[in-house]
Amino acid sequence: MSNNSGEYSSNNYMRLTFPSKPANVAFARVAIAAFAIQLPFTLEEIDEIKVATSEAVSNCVIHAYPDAVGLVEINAEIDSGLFRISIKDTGIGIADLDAAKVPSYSTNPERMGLGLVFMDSFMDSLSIETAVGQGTTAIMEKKPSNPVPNDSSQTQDL
Amino acid sequence: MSNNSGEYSSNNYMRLTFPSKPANVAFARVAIAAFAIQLPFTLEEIDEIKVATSEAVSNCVIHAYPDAVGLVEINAEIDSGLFRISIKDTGIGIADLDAAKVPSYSTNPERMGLGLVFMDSFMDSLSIETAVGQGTTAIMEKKPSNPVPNDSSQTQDL
Amino acid sequence: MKLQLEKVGRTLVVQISGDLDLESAPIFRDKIDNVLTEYEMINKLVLNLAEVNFVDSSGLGAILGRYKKMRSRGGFMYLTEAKPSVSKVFELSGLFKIIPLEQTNEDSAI
Amino acid sequence: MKLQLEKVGRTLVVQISGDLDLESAPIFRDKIDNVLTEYEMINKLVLNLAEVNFVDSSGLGAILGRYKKMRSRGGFMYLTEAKPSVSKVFELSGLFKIIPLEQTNEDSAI
Ligand SMILES: Nc1ncnc2c1ncn2[C@@H]1O[C@H](COP(=O)(O)OP(=O)(O)O)[C@@H](O)[C@H]1O
Ligand SMILES: Nc1ncnc2c1ncn2[C@@H]1O[C@H](COP(=O)(O)OP(=O)(O)O)[C@@H](O)[C@H]1O
Repeated sequence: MSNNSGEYSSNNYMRLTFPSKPANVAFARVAIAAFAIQLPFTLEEIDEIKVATSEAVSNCVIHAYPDAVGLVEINAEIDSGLFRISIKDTGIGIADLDAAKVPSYSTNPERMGLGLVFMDSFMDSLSIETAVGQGTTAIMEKKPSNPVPNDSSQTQDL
Repeated sequence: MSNNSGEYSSNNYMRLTFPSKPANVAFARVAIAAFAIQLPFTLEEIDEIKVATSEAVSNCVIHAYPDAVGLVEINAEIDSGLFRISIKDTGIGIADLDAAKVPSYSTNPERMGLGLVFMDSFMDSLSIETAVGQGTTAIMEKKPSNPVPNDSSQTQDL
Repeated sequence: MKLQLEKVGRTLVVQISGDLDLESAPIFRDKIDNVLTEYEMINKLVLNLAEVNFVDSSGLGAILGRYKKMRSRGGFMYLTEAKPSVSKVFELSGLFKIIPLEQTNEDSAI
Repeated sequence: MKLQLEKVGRTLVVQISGDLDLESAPIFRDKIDNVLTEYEMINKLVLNLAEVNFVDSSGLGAILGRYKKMRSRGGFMYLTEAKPSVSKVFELSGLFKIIPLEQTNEDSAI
Protein backbone atom coordinates (compact mmCIF):
# COMPACT_ATOMS: atom_id res chain seq x y z
CA MET A 1 0.00 0.00 0.00
CA SER A 2 1.40 3.37 -1.00
CA ASN A 3 1.45 5.35 2.19
CA ASN A 4 0.91 9.03 1.67
CA SER A 5 0.91 10.05 5.29
CA GLY A 6 4.00 12.16 4.64
CA GLU A 7 2.08 14.25 2.14
CA TYR A 8 -1.04 14.42 4.31
CA SER A 9 0.63 15.43 7.50
CA SER A 10 2.67 18.12 5.77
CA ASN A 11 2.18 21.69 6.88
CA ASN A 12 -0.25 24.01 5.17
CA TYR A 13 -2.09 27.25 5.77
CA MET A 14 -4.83 29.48 4.41
CA ARG A 15 -6.20 32.96 4.93
CA LEU A 16 -9.82 33.84 4.24
CA THR A 17 -11.46 37.26 4.44
CA PHE A 18 -15.12 38.16 3.93
CA PRO A 19 -17.73 40.64 5.17
CA SER A 20 -19.70 39.88 8.36
CA LYS A 21 -22.91 38.78 6.66
CA PRO A 22 -25.14 35.97 7.96
CA ALA A 23 -24.79 34.11 4.64
CA ASN A 24 -21.04 33.82 5.21
CA VAL A 25 -21.41 31.80 8.41
CA ALA A 26 -22.26 28.66 6.43
CA PHE A 27 -19.67 29.50 3.78
CA ALA A 28 -16.93 29.85 6.40
CA ARG A 29 -17.67 26.60 8.21
CA VAL A 30 -17.77 24.59 4.96
CA ALA A 31 -14.53 26.19 3.72
CA ILE A 32 -12.77 25.53 7.03
CA ALA A 33 -14.03 21.93 7.12
CA ALA A 34 -12.65 21.43 3.58
CA PHE A 35 -9.26 22.64 4.78
CA ALA A 36 -9.21 20.75 8.09
CA ILE A 37 -10.08 17.44 6.38
CA GLN A 38 -6.46 17.36 5.15
CA LEU A 39 -5.74 16.03 8.62
CA PRO A 40 -7.16 12.60 9.56
CA PHE A 41 -10.10 13.99 11.54
CA THR A 42 -13.18 11.79 11.90
CA LEU A 43 -16.43 13.13 10.43
CA GLU A 44 -17.58 13.76 13.99
CA GLU A 45 -14.51 15.89 14.68
CA ILE A 46 -15.07 17.79 11.45
CA ASP A 47 -18.63 18.51 12.64
CA GLU A 48 -17.18 19.86 15.88
CA ILE A 49 -14.83 22.15 13.96
CA LYS A 50 -17.84 23.31 11.93
CA VAL A 51 -19.79 24.23 15.07
CA ALA A 52 -16.83 26.09 16.58
CA THR A 53 -16.24 28.02 13.35
CA SER A 54 -19.92 28.80 13.03
CA GLU A 55 -20.05 30.20 16.58
CA ALA A 56 -16.97 32.37 16.16
CA VAL A 57 -18.10 33.80 12.82
CA SER A 58 -21.64 34.33 14.14
CA ASN A 59 -20.15 36.32 17.03
CA CYS A 60 -18.40 38.59 14.52
CA VAL A 61 -21.67 39.10 12.64
CA ILE A 62 -23.83 39.80 15.71
CA HIS A 63 -21.57 41.18 18.41
CA ALA A 64 -18.41 42.59 16.84
CA TYR A 65 -20.21 44.66 14.20
CA PRO A 66 -23.71 45.10 15.63
CA ASP A 67 -24.86 47.93 13.39
CA ALA A 68 -22.72 47.54 10.29
CA VAL A 69 -20.90 45.07 8.13
CA GLY A 70 -17.20 44.64 8.93
CA LEU A 71 -14.43 42.32 7.84
CA VAL A 72 -13.81 38.85 9.25
CA GLU A 73 -10.35 37.35 8.76
CA ILE A 74 -9.71 33.66 9.29
CA ASN A 75 -6.23 32.20 9.38
CA ALA A 76 -5.94 28.44 9.59
CA GLU A 77 -2.93 26.22 9.57
CA ILE A 78 -1.92 22.61 9.73
CA ASP A 79 1.25 22.41 11.76
CA SER A 80 2.84 19.03 12.55
CA GLY A 81 -0.51 17.28 12.66
CA LEU A 82 -2.25 20.02 14.65
CA PHE A 83 -5.08 22.19 13.29
CA ARG A 84 -5.00 25.80 14.45
CA ILE A 85 -7.52 28.48 13.51
CA SER A 86 -7.86 32.14 14.40
CA ILE A 87 -11.00 34.13 13.68
CA LYS A 88 -10.47 37.85 13.86
CA ASP A 89 -12.64 40.94 13.75
CA THR A 90 -11.86 44.62 14.22
CA GLY A 91 -15.17 45.32 15.91
CA ILE A 92 -16.26 46.59 19.32
CA GLY A 93 -14.29 44.11 21.43
CA ILE A 94 -15.36 42.44 24.69
CA ALA A 95 -15.37 44.63 27.81
CA ASP A 96 -15.66 41.82 30.36
CA LEU A 97 -14.10 38.65 28.94
CA ASP A 98 -14.52 36.63 32.15
CA ALA A 99 -18.24 37.33 32.16
CA ALA A 100 -18.50 36.54 28.45
CA LYS A 101 -17.07 33.07 29.03
CA VAL A 102 -19.71 32.13 31.62
CA PRO A 103 -22.22 29.65 30.15
CA SER A 104 -25.58 31.29 29.36
CA TYR A 105 -24.08 34.77 29.60
CA SER A 106 -24.99 36.95 26.66
CA THR A 107 -25.22 40.70 26.18
CA ASN A 108 -28.08 39.95 23.80
CA PRO A 109 -31.25 38.70 25.55
CA GLU A 110 -32.30 36.84 22.39
CA ARG A 111 -29.23 34.61 22.45
CA MET A 112 -28.20 31.46 24.32
CA GLY A 113 -24.78 32.54 25.60
CA LEU A 114 -23.38 29.19 24.47
CA GLY A 115 -21.09 30.24 21.60
CA LEU A 116 -17.86 30.46 23.61
CA VAL A 117 -18.88 27.33 25.56
CA PHE A 118 -19.24 25.36 22.31
CA MET A 119 -15.96 26.72 20.93
CA ASP A 120 -14.22 25.64 24.13
CA SER A 121 -15.93 22.23 24.33
CA PHE A 122 -15.62 21.19 20.70
CA MET A 123 -11.99 22.20 20.29
CA ASP A 124 -8.93 21.15 22.29
CA SER A 125 -8.12 24.72 23.24
CA LEU A 126 -9.60 28.21 22.97
CA SER A 127 -7.95 31.52 23.71
CA ILE A 128 -9.38 34.96 23.13
CA GLU A 129 -7.57 38.22 22.59
CA THR A 130 -9.76 41.28 22.74
CA ALA A 131 -9.60 45.04 23.25
CA VAL A 132 -12.58 47.38 23.48
CA GLY A 133 -12.92 49.39 20.29
CA GLN A 134 -10.23 47.37 18.56
CA GLY A 135 -11.65 43.92 18.05
CA THR A 136 -11.46 40.30 19.03
CA THR A 137 -9.49 37.27 17.89
CA ALA A 138 -10.49 33.74 18.87
CA ILE A 139 -7.71 31.17 18.54
CA MET A 140 -8.55 27.49 18.67
CA GLU A 141 -6.61 24.25 18.24
CA LYS A 142 -7.62 20.67 17.64
CA LYS A 143 -5.69 17.45 17.00
CA PRO A 144 -7.18 14.37 15.35
CA SER A 145 -7.98 11.75 17.97
CA ASN A 146 -6.71 9.05 15.64
CA PRO A 147 -3.59 10.36 13.89
CA VAL A 148 -3.47 7.94 10.95
CA PRO A 149 -3.44 9.14 7.36
CA ASN A 150 -6.90 9.79 5.99
CA ASP A 151 -8.44 7.69 3.25
CA SER A 152 -7.04 9.62 0.31
CA SER A 153 -4.26 7.10 0.00
CA GLN A 154 -6.41 4.18 1.01
CA THR A 155 -6.34 1.26 -1.36
CA GLN A 156 -7.82 -2.16 -1.03
CA ASP A 157 -5.29 -4.41 -2.65
CA LEU A 158 -5.71 -7.47 -4.83
CA MET B 1 -44.12 32.48 1.60
CA SER B 2 -41.40 34.63 3.07
CA ASN B 3 -39.28 35.58 0.12
CA ASN B 4 -35.64 36.02 0.92
CA SER B 5 -34.45 36.62 -2.61
CA GLY B 6 -33.40 40.13 -1.61
CA GLU B 7 -30.98 38.70 0.95
CA TYR B 8 -29.76 35.97 -1.36
CA SER B 9 -29.06 38.10 -4.35
CA SER B 10 -27.27 40.69 -2.28
CA ASN B 11 -23.67 41.41 -3.04
CA ASN B 12 -20.86 39.61 -1.30
CA TYR B 13 -17.18 38.87 -1.72
CA MET B 14 -14.33 36.81 -0.34
CA ARG B 15 -10.56 36.57 -0.63
CA LEU B 16 -8.70 33.32 -0.11
CA THR B 17 -4.93 32.79 -0.12
CA PHE B 18 -3.01 29.52 0.24
CA PRO B 19 0.23 27.88 -0.95
CA SER B 20 0.31 26.09 -4.32
CA LYS B 21 0.12 22.55 -2.95
CA PRO B 22 -1.80 19.72 -4.65
CA ALA B 23 -3.92 19.21 -1.49
CA ASN B 24 -5.27 22.74 -1.83
CA VAL B 25 -6.86 22.08 -5.23
CA ALA B 26 -9.73 20.17 -3.60
CA PHE B 27 -9.90 22.64 -0.72
CA ALA B 28 -10.20 25.59 -3.12
CA ARG B 29 -12.95 24.11 -5.26
CA VAL B 30 -15.05 23.12 -2.23
CA ALA B 31 -14.60 26.55 -0.63
CA ILE B 32 -15.52 28.32 -3.86
CA ALA B 33 -18.56 26.09 -4.36
CA ALA B 34 -19.70 26.92 -0.80
CA PHE B 35 -19.48 30.62 -1.65
CA ALA B 36 -21.08 30.42 -5.12
CA ILE B 37 -24.07 28.45 -3.78
CA GLN B 38 -25.31 31.75 -2.32
CA LEU B 39 -26.57 32.38 -5.84
CA PRO B 40 -29.33 30.10 -7.18
CA PHE B 41 -26.99 27.90 -9.22
CA THR B 42 -28.13 24.36 -9.99
CA LEU B 43 -25.98 21.54 -8.63
CA GLU B 44 -24.80 20.95 -12.18
CA GLU B 45 -23.66 24.56 -12.47
CA ILE B 46 -21.88 24.29 -9.12
CA ASP B 47 -20.05 21.23 -10.49
CA GLU B 48 -18.98 23.30 -13.48
CA ILE B 49 -17.64 26.03 -11.20
CA LYS B 50 -15.76 23.33 -9.28
CA VAL B 51 -14.09 22.03 -12.44
CA ALA B 52 -13.13 25.54 -13.58
CA THR B 53 -11.67 26.36 -10.14
CA SER B 54 -9.84 23.06 -10.00
CA GLU B 55 -8.24 23.67 -13.41
CA ALA B 56 -7.14 27.21 -12.59
CA VAL B 57 -5.66 26.25 -9.21
CA SER B 58 -3.99 23.15 -10.71
CA ASN B 59 -2.35 25.42 -13.29
CA CYS B 60 -0.89 27.52 -10.48
CA VAL B 61 0.46 24.39 -8.78
CA ILE B 62 1.98 22.82 -11.91
CA HIS B 63 2.79 25.62 -14.30
CA ALA B 64 3.08 28.89 -12.40
CA TYR B 65 5.42 27.54 -9.70
CA PRO B 66 6.97 24.46 -11.33
CA ASP B 67 9.88 24.01 -8.92
CA ALA B 68 8.64 25.63 -5.73
CA VAL B 69 5.58 26.45 -3.69
CA GLY B 70 4.11 29.91 -4.28
CA LEU B 71 1.00 31.77 -3.21
CA VAL B 72 -2.39 31.47 -4.90
CA GLU B 73 -4.89 34.27 -4.32
CA ILE B 74 -8.55 33.84 -5.15
CA ASN B 75 -10.98 36.72 -5.11
CA ALA B 76 -14.63 35.92 -5.67
CA GLU B 77 -17.65 38.14 -5.65
CA ILE B 78 -21.38 38.04 -6.08
CA ASP B 79 -22.38 41.18 -7.87
CA SER B 80 -26.02 41.78 -8.88
CA GLY B 81 -26.67 38.08 -9.37
CA LEU B 82 -23.40 37.42 -11.22
CA PHE B 83 -20.59 35.25 -9.87
CA ARG B 84 -17.09 36.49 -10.68
CA ILE B 85 -13.86 34.80 -9.68
CA SER B 86 -10.21 35.63 -10.25
CA ILE B 87 -7.42 33.16 -9.55
CA LYS B 88 -4.03 34.78 -9.34
CA ASP B 89 -0.45 33.62 -9.09
CA THR B 90 2.86 35.48 -9.16
CA GLY B 91 4.63 32.69 -11.00
CA ILE B 92 6.40 32.34 -14.34
CA GLY B 93 3.59 33.70 -16.54
CA ILE B 94 2.54 32.48 -19.99
CA ALA B 95 4.83 33.38 -22.90
CA ASP B 96 2.40 32.53 -25.71
CA LEU B 97 -1.15 32.94 -24.49
CA ASP B 98 -2.74 32.26 -27.89
CA ALA B 99 -0.95 28.93 -28.09
CA ALA B 100 -1.87 28.10 -24.48
CA LYS B 101 -5.57 28.50 -25.30
CA VAL B 102 -5.49 25.95 -28.13
CA PRO B 103 -7.19 22.68 -27.09
CA SER B 104 -4.67 19.91 -26.36
CA TYR B 105 -1.79 22.39 -26.19
CA SER B 106 0.37 21.88 -23.13
CA THR B 107 3.97 22.73 -22.32
CA ASN B 108 3.95 19.57 -20.20
CA PRO B 109 3.83 16.33 -22.25
CA GLU B 110 2.16 14.50 -19.36
CA ARG B 111 -0.88 16.77 -19.44
CA MET B 112 -4.05 17.00 -21.51
CA GLY B 113 -3.97 20.68 -22.46
CA LEU B 114 -7.66 20.94 -21.55
CA GLY B 115 -7.55 23.15 -18.46
CA LEU B 116 -8.16 26.46 -20.21
CA VAL B 117 -10.71 24.77 -22.51
CA PHE B 118 -12.69 23.55 -19.49
CA MET B 119 -12.48 26.93 -17.78
CA ASP B 120 -13.82 28.57 -20.92
CA SER B 121 -16.52 25.94 -21.57
CA PHE B 122 -17.86 25.61 -18.04
CA MET B 123 -18.02 29.32 -17.28
CA ASP B 124 -19.80 32.12 -19.17
CA SER B 125 -16.57 34.02 -19.71
CA LEU B 126 -12.83 33.62 -19.22
CA SER B 127 -10.13 36.22 -19.54
CA ILE B 128 -6.47 35.82 -18.74
CA GLU B 129 -3.95 38.46 -17.78
CA THR B 130 -0.37 37.28 -17.80
CA ALA B 131 3.18 38.60 -17.95
CA VAL B 132 6.31 36.47 -18.16
CA GLY B 133 8.10 36.40 -14.82
CA GLN B 134 5.26 38.24 -13.10
CA GLY B 135 2.39 35.82 -13.01
CA THR B 136 -1.06 35.02 -14.31
CA THR B 137 -4.60 35.91 -13.32
CA ALA B 138 -7.58 34.01 -14.70
CA ILE B 139 -10.89 35.87 -14.42
CA MET B 140 -14.13 34.00 -14.95
CA GLU B 141 -17.81 34.85 -14.70
CA LYS B 142 -20.98 32.79 -14.50
CA LYS B 143 -24.65 33.62 -14.03
CA PRO B 144 -27.25 31.15 -12.77
CA SER B 145 -29.32 29.84 -15.68
CA ASN B 146 -32.44 30.07 -13.54
CA PRO B 147 -32.24 33.24 -11.46
CA VAL B 148 -34.77 32.38 -8.75
CA PRO B 149 -33.86 32.43 -5.07
CA ASN B 150 -32.32 29.17 -3.87
CA ASP B 151 -34.05 26.89 -1.40
CA SER B 152 -32.81 28.59 1.77
CA SER B 153 -36.10 30.42 2.04
CA GLN B 154 -38.16 27.60 0.63
CA THR B 155 -41.12 26.58 2.70
CA GLN B 156 -43.90 24.22 1.95
CA ASP B 157 -46.92 25.81 3.51
CA LEU B 158 -49.86 24.28 5.34
CA MET C 1 -32.87 25.16 5.20
CA LYS C 2 -36.29 23.96 4.10
CA LEU C 3 -39.42 23.69 6.21
CA GLN C 4 -42.47 21.56 5.69
CA LEU C 5 -45.40 22.30 8.00
CA GLU C 6 -48.39 20.06 8.57
CA LYS C 7 -51.30 20.59 10.94
CA VAL C 8 -52.78 17.39 12.38
CA GLY C 9 -55.66 18.25 14.70
CA ARG C 10 -54.19 20.52 17.38
CA THR C 11 -50.64 19.47 16.55
CA LEU C 12 -48.23 21.30 14.23
CA VAL C 13 -45.59 18.97 12.76
CA VAL C 14 -42.57 20.68 11.21
CA GLN C 15 -40.05 18.78 9.08
CA ILE C 16 -36.82 20.74 8.94
CA SER C 17 -34.07 19.96 6.46
CA GLY C 18 -30.65 21.51 5.98
CA ASP C 19 -28.75 23.74 8.40
CA LEU C 20 -30.19 25.66 11.34
CA ASP C 21 -27.85 28.58 12.00
CA LEU C 22 -27.68 32.37 12.30
CA GLU C 23 -28.97 32.83 8.76
CA SER C 24 -31.80 30.33 8.73
CA ALA C 25 -32.96 30.67 12.37
CA PRO C 26 -35.04 33.84 11.78
CA ILE C 27 -36.81 32.22 8.81
CA PHE C 28 -37.54 29.15 10.93
CA ARG C 29 -38.85 31.34 13.76
CA ASP C 30 -41.09 33.56 11.64
CA LYS C 31 -42.57 30.71 9.66
CA ILE C 32 -43.62 28.75 12.73
CA ASP C 33 -44.75 31.77 14.72
CA ASN C 34 -46.97 32.89 11.86
CA VAL C 35 -48.80 29.56 11.93
CA LEU C 36 -49.05 29.57 15.74
CA THR C 37 -50.56 33.05 15.62
CA GLU C 38 -53.02 32.07 12.93
CA TYR C 39 -54.16 28.83 14.61
CA GLU C 40 -54.67 29.57 18.29
CA MET C 41 -55.91 26.06 19.06
CA ILE C 42 -52.52 24.46 18.28
CA ASN C 43 -51.21 23.06 21.59
CA LYS C 44 -48.49 20.71 20.39
CA LEU C 45 -45.45 21.44 18.24
CA VAL C 46 -43.36 18.57 16.88
CA LEU C 47 -40.01 19.38 15.27
CA ASN C 48 -38.71 16.53 13.14
CA LEU C 49 -34.94 16.87 12.88
CA ALA C 50 -34.28 13.80 10.70
CA GLU C 51 -33.05 15.93 7.79
CA VAL C 52 -31.16 18.51 9.85
CA ASN C 53 -27.42 18.29 9.14
CA PHE C 54 -26.15 21.12 11.28
CA VAL C 55 -27.25 23.07 14.36
CA ASP C 56 -25.27 25.65 16.32
CA SER C 57 -26.23 27.88 19.26
CA SER C 58 -28.21 30.23 16.99
CA GLY C 59 -30.30 27.27 15.84
CA LEU C 60 -30.71 26.05 19.42
CA GLY C 61 -31.87 29.52 20.44
CA ALA C 62 -34.60 29.47 17.81
CA ILE C 63 -35.73 26.01 18.94
CA LEU C 64 -35.75 27.02 22.62
CA GLY C 65 -37.72 30.13 21.69
CA ARG C 66 -40.45 27.99 20.10
CA TYR C 67 -40.50 25.77 23.20
CA LYS C 68 -41.01 28.79 25.46
CA LYS C 69 -43.75 30.07 23.19
CA MET C 70 -45.61 26.73 23.35
CA ARG C 71 -45.28 26.57 27.13
CA SER C 72 -46.56 30.13 27.54
CA ARG C 73 -49.73 29.20 25.66
CA GLY C 74 -50.18 26.07 27.75
CA GLY C 75 -48.86 23.68 25.11
CA PHE C 76 -45.90 21.39 24.56
CA MET C 77 -43.06 20.90 22.14
CA TYR C 78 -41.20 17.72 21.16
CA LEU C 79 -38.12 17.01 19.11
CA THR C 80 -37.85 13.85 17.02
CA GLU C 81 -35.18 11.91 15.13
CA ALA C 82 -32.10 14.08 15.69
CA LYS C 83 -28.92 12.75 14.06
CA PRO C 84 -25.95 11.99 16.37
CA SER C 85 -24.04 15.15 15.33
CA VAL C 86 -27.11 17.26 16.08
CA SER C 87 -27.90 15.40 19.33
CA LYS C 88 -24.40 16.15 20.55
CA VAL C 89 -25.00 19.90 20.34
CA PHE C 90 -28.30 19.50 22.20
CA GLU C 91 -26.70 17.40 24.90
CA LEU C 92 -23.86 19.83 25.46
CA SER C 93 -26.35 22.68 25.74
CA GLY C 94 -28.49 20.89 28.32
CA LEU C 95 -31.55 21.51 26.16
CA PHE C 96 -32.56 17.84 26.20
CA LYS C 97 -33.16 18.23 29.93
CA ILE C 98 -35.84 20.79 29.10
CA ILE C 99 -37.26 19.68 25.77
CA PRO C 100 -38.12 15.99 25.40
CA LEU C 101 -36.64 13.99 22.54
CA GLU C 102 -38.91 11.30 21.15
CA GLN C 103 -37.56 8.55 18.95
CA THR C 104 -40.15 8.71 16.19
CA ASN C 105 -42.70 11.14 14.89
CA GLU C 106 -45.46 8.75 15.94
CA ASP C 107 -44.46 8.69 19.61
CA SER C 108 -44.88 12.40 19.94
CA ALA C 109 -47.68 13.07 17.47
CA ILE C 110 -50.25 11.06 19.41
CA MET D 1 -9.96 8.95 -3.44
CA LYS D 2 -10.13 5.25 -2.67
CA LEU D 3 -9.29 2.39 -5.00
CA GLN D 4 -10.43 -1.20 -4.90
CA LEU D 5 -8.67 -3.54 -7.31
CA GLU D 6 -9.86 -6.99 -8.31
CA LYS D 7 -8.30 -9.39 -10.79
CA VAL D 8 -10.81 -11.60 -12.61
CA GLY D 9 -8.97 -13.87 -15.04
CA ARG D 10 -7.07 -11.57 -17.39
CA THR D 11 -9.20 -8.55 -16.41
CA LEU D 12 -8.34 -5.96 -13.79
CA VAL D 13 -11.45 -4.27 -12.37
CA VAL D 14 -10.86 -1.03 -10.47
CA GLN D 15 -13.56 0.60 -8.35
CA ILE D 16 -12.69 4.25 -7.82
CA SER D 17 -14.43 6.40 -5.24
CA GLY D 18 -14.01 10.06 -4.38
CA ASP D 19 -12.32 12.75 -6.46
CA LEU D 20 -9.85 12.23 -9.30
CA ASP D 21 -7.73 15.36 -9.55
CA LEU D 22 -4.16 16.65 -9.45
CA GLU D 23 -3.57 15.25 -5.99
CA SER D 24 -5.09 11.81 -6.38
CA ALA D 25 -4.18 11.14 -10.05
CA PRO D 26 -0.57 10.06 -9.29
CA ILE D 27 -1.79 7.62 -6.62
CA PHE D 28 -4.35 6.22 -9.08
CA ARG D 29 -1.67 5.87 -11.78
CA ASP D 30 0.98 4.21 -9.59
CA LYS D 31 -1.43 1.79 -8.00
CA ILE D 32 -2.77 0.50 -11.31
CA ASP D 33 0.59 0.50 -13.07
CA ASN D 34 2.14 -1.56 -10.28
CA VAL D 35 -0.47 -4.27 -10.79
CA LEU D 36 -0.13 -4.15 -14.58
CA THR D 37 3.63 -4.58 -14.23
CA GLU D 38 3.25 -7.45 -11.81
CA TYR D 39 0.64 -9.35 -13.86
CA GLU D 40 1.76 -9.28 -17.48
CA MET D 41 -1.15 -11.41 -18.64
CA ILE D 42 -3.76 -8.73 -17.82
CA ASN D 43 -5.26 -7.61 -21.13
CA LYS D 44 -8.40 -5.82 -19.99
CA LEU D 45 -8.76 -2.90 -17.58
CA VAL D 46 -12.22 -1.89 -16.34
CA LEU D 47 -12.58 1.39 -14.45
CA ASN D 48 -15.83 1.57 -12.50
CA LEU D 49 -16.67 5.24 -11.97
CA ALA D 50 -19.93 4.77 -10.04
CA GLU D 51 -18.50 6.31 -6.87
CA VAL D 52 -16.46 9.05 -8.55
CA ASN D 53 -17.84 12.47 -7.62
CA PHE D 54 -15.40 14.70 -9.40
CA VAL D 55 -13.00 14.53 -12.35
CA ASP D 56 -11.00 17.34 -13.92
CA SER D 57 -8.39 17.36 -16.69
CA SER D 58 -5.71 15.97 -14.35
CA GLY D 59 -7.98 13.00 -13.63
CA LEU D 60 -8.77 12.59 -17.33
CA GLY D 61 -5.06 12.59 -18.09
CA ALA D 62 -4.46 9.76 -15.66
CA ILE D 63 -7.33 7.76 -17.18
CA LEU D 64 -6.11 8.37 -20.75
CA GLY D 65 -2.62 7.34 -19.68
CA ARG D 66 -3.93 3.95 -18.48
CA TYR D 67 -5.82 3.54 -21.77
CA LYS D 68 -2.64 4.16 -23.77
CA LYS D 69 -0.74 1.72 -21.59
CA MET D 70 -3.33 -1.01 -22.16
CA ARG D 71 -3.32 -0.42 -25.93
CA SER D 72 0.49 -0.53 -26.07
CA ARG D 73 0.43 -4.00 -24.53
CA GLY D 74 -2.27 -5.14 -26.92
CA GLY D 75 -5.12 -4.86 -24.42
CA PHE D 76 -8.24 -2.78 -23.89
CA MET D 77 -9.75 -0.43 -21.34
CA TYR D 78 -13.40 0.30 -20.54
CA LEU D 79 -15.15 2.84 -18.35
CA THR D 80 -18.38 1.98 -16.56
CA GLU D 81 -21.16 3.76 -14.68
CA ALA D 82 -20.00 7.38 -14.83
CA LYS D 83 -22.31 9.88 -13.10
CA PRO D 84 -23.77 12.69 -15.26
CA SER D 85 -21.43 15.34 -13.83
CA VAL D 86 -18.43 13.12 -14.58
CA SER D 87 -19.75 12.12 -18.03
CA LYS D 88 -20.01 15.77 -18.94
CA VAL D 89 -16.28 16.28 -18.42
CA PHE D 90 -15.53 13.19 -20.54
CA GLU D 91 -17.84 14.36 -23.30
CA LEU D 92 -16.34 17.82 -23.45
CA SER D 93 -12.85 16.31 -23.63
CA GLY D 94 -13.75 13.98 -26.51
CA LEU D 95 -12.37 11.05 -24.50
CA PHE D 96 -15.56 9.02 -24.94
CA LYS D 97 -14.76 8.92 -28.65
CA ILE D 98 -11.57 7.03 -27.79
CA ILE D 99 -12.42 5.03 -24.67
CA PRO D 100 -15.69 3.07 -24.71
CA LEU D 101 -18.22 3.65 -21.93
CA GLU D 102 -20.21 0.57 -20.96
CA GLN D 103 -23.39 0.83 -18.91
CA THR D 104 -22.65 -1.83 -16.32
CA ASN D 105 -19.66 -3.67 -14.96
CA GLU D 106 -21.04 -6.90 -16.40
CA ASP D 107 -21.16 -5.60 -19.98
CA SER D 108 -17.49 -4.87 -19.99
CA ALA D 109 -16.17 -7.51 -17.64
CA ILE D 110 -17.17 -10.40 -19.89
N1 LIG E 1 -16.38 38.78 18.43
C1 LIG E 1 -17.01 39.39 19.47
N2 LIG E 1 -17.06 40.74 19.52
C2 LIG E 1 -17.68 41.36 20.55
N3 LIG E 1 -18.28 40.71 21.57
C3 LIG E 1 -18.26 39.36 21.57
C4 LIG E 1 -17.63 38.64 20.52
N4 LIG E 1 -17.76 37.31 20.81
C5 LIG E 1 -18.44 37.22 21.95
N5 LIG E 1 -18.74 38.46 22.44
C6 LIG E 1 -19.45 38.78 23.71
O1 LIG E 1 -19.43 37.63 24.53
C7 LIG E 1 -20.76 37.24 24.88
C8 LIG E 1 -20.86 35.73 24.96
O2 LIG E 1 -20.64 35.17 23.66
P1 LIG E 1 -21.22 33.74 23.29
O3 LIG E 1 -20.80 32.77 24.35
O4 LIG E 1 -20.81 33.42 21.90
O5 LIG E 1 -22.79 33.87 23.40
P2 LIG E 1 -23.88 34.62 22.51
O6 LIG E 1 -23.33 34.81 21.11
O7 LIG E 1 -25.05 33.71 22.54
O8 LIG E 1 -24.15 35.95 23.16
C9 LIG E 1 -21.64 37.85 23.81
O9 LIG E 1 -22.95 38.06 24.26
C10 LIG E 1 -20.90 39.14 23.52
O10 LIG E 1 -21.22 40.14 24.45
N1 LIG F 1 -1.07 29.86 -14.19
C1 LIG F 1 -0.22 29.53 -15.20
N2 LIG F 1 1.09 29.87 -15.15
C2 LIG F 1 1.94 29.56 -16.15
N3 LIG F 1 1.57 28.90 -17.26
C3 LIG F 1 0.28 28.53 -17.38
C4 LIG F 1 -0.66 28.81 -16.37
N4 LIG F 1 -1.87 28.33 -16.79
C5 LIG F 1 -1.67 27.78 -17.99
N5 LIG F 1 -0.38 27.89 -18.37
C6 LIG F 1 0.22 27.43 -19.65
O1 LIG F 1 -0.83 27.18 -20.57
C7 LIG F 1 -0.77 25.84 -21.02
C8 LIG F 1 -2.17 25.30 -21.25
O2 LIG F 1 -2.85 25.23 -20.01
P1 LIG F 1 -4.06 24.23 -19.82
O3 LIG F 1 -5.04 24.43 -20.93
O4 LIG F 1 -4.59 24.40 -18.44
O5 LIG F 1 -3.44 22.78 -20.02
P2 LIG F 1 -2.47 21.89 -19.12
O6 LIG F 1 -2.56 22.34 -17.69
O7 LIG F 1 -2.98 20.51 -19.32
O8 LIG F 1 -1.09 22.06 -19.67
C9 LIG F 1 0.01 25.09 -19.98
O9 LIG F 1 0.63 23.93 -20.51
C10 LIG F 1 1.02 26.13 -19.51
O10 LIG F 1 2.11 26.21 -20.38
